Amino acid sequence: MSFLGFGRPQPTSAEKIAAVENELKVVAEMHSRMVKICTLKCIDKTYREGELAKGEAVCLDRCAAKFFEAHQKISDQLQKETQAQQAGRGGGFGMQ
Amino acid sequence: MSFLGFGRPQPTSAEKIAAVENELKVVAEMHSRMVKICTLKCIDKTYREGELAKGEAVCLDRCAAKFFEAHQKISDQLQKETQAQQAGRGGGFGMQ
Amino acid sequence: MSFLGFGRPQPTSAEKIAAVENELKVVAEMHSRMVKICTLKCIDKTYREGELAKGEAVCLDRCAAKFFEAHQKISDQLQKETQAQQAGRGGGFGMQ
Amino acid sequence: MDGGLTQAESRELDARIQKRQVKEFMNVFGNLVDNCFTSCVDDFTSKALSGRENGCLSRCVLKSMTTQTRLGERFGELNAAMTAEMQQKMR
Amino acid sequence: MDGGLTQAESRELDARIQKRQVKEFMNVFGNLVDNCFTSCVDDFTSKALSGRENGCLSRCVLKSMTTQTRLGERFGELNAAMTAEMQQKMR
Amino acid sequence: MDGGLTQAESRELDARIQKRQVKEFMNVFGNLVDNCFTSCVDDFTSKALSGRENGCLSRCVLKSMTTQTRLGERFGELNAAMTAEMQQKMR
Repeated sequence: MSFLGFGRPQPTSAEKIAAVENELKVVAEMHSRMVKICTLKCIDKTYREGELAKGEAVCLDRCAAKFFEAHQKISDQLQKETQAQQAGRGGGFGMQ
Repeated sequence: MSFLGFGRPQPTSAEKIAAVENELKVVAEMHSRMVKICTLKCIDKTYREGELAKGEAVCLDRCAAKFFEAHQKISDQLQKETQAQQAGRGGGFGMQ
Repeated sequence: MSFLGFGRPQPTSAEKIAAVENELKVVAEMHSRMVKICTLKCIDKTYREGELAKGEAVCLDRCAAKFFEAHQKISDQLQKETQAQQAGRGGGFGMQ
Repeated sequence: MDGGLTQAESRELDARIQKRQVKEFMNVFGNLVDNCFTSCVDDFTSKALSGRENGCLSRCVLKSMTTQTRLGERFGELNAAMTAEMQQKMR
Repeated sequence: MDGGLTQAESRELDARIQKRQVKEFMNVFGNLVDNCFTSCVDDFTSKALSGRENGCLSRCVLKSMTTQTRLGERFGELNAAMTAEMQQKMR
Repeated sequence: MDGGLTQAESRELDARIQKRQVKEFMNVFGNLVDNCFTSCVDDFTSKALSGRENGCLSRCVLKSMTTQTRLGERFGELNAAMTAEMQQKMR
């Protein structure tokens, strides 16, 4: 009946359900952050028009691409730095 | 044992409890967003006074009323647009 | 040792687990708010340097100390005001 | 509202409602600390709150409580009106 | 993906997914209201929305929906590409 | 702290704590991405990150990690001091 039981050969169904659920949540949060940030970067706040201007649409596309690229790079860098830190002084990243 | 089982004649108690809980959550979130936004719009950030100025109090009342009106209008519009979209190209609103 | 079970002699294990979990959550949220607010107050947003400047580091330390002091004072004041209000007109603080 | 919940179920519902209220209160408190700290504390040349900062925080707490209460009253009224209107439409 | 879930389990999973979608939609809606209200409503000399504010809100909703749809499409494409790349690496 | 939890219960508690830590880490990571992207990326004339943007993001990640660690240490100290003080008062 355990939950995130690492190192065990067979994940239970509850674990499989939790894993899928968690995956969905991670993706949904990333999506939500991207929408917030790219809206802020690209959309004119006066709302004089109800349609996306051409420039805004292009900006959104590029913002989305850059957001994914940045997300990936930051994720890679964090992993490397954390490994380096752990190899070094045994410290960690986050709340202590 | 299903959860939000639409189209079933008798909701279970778990479903009734979940429905009440969800309703409470929706209302609480709307309240919390309103407090945040109307504080931002109406309250002087220097805090030279501990009491609400007359102007601030009136602003809060009007902000609350406008927030409800906007909330309702936006909700109605979203419903209409979503229906129009679904009737049209079968698309949806939100994350795809 | 009981949690939400007021007036009951023996908390169940589920209650004990919930209490520890809740405590962890409160602390984690306070930590997260502090990081957000002190980063905003102390860190130069141009990121021309990857290392914390001496001034930034000192600012973070002081910001953390002030945040805890403010947190404690506000908590004390809220408790006093709420008690005074309840003794007075029976009103409360929060969502009605 | 509870159409036929057993005693155990309605106790469960009460527990959930109480849990939500605790959560709500923690949110309100957290937002208040954030807002007052952001508005009042800006001097990081010392690690203790100054008299000016303390005064500002105390006034901010007072004003935030009044704001919260006032908006809570308005919210209650407006929500009741909206609910009544929706029930009207549904008939 | 579901390698050997029983029928009851996969129903449970569906229920959770549906619950998450409801939550997601509520978030999107809440953010939309926040953003449009903040951008469009700034006049508190009356308690009813003005014609200008109504127009602004309506255009804001339209634009936000298009934005949401467009970013949703981009997100889907980019996420698929990223997933494919990661699966490539894992082999 | 655990005064009389059975083995199964303390395993359950561990699982919840681990779940919370995963959640915490995801929050920290998400906030870091938000903050660094907002601060460093402002040019939408191309769809790939520029050299300047990449450099800024990389420095931002480094600085955010040091900030996180430093504030984590301060938080631990201050929290311990506060807890000790509260236990003092309770006697």
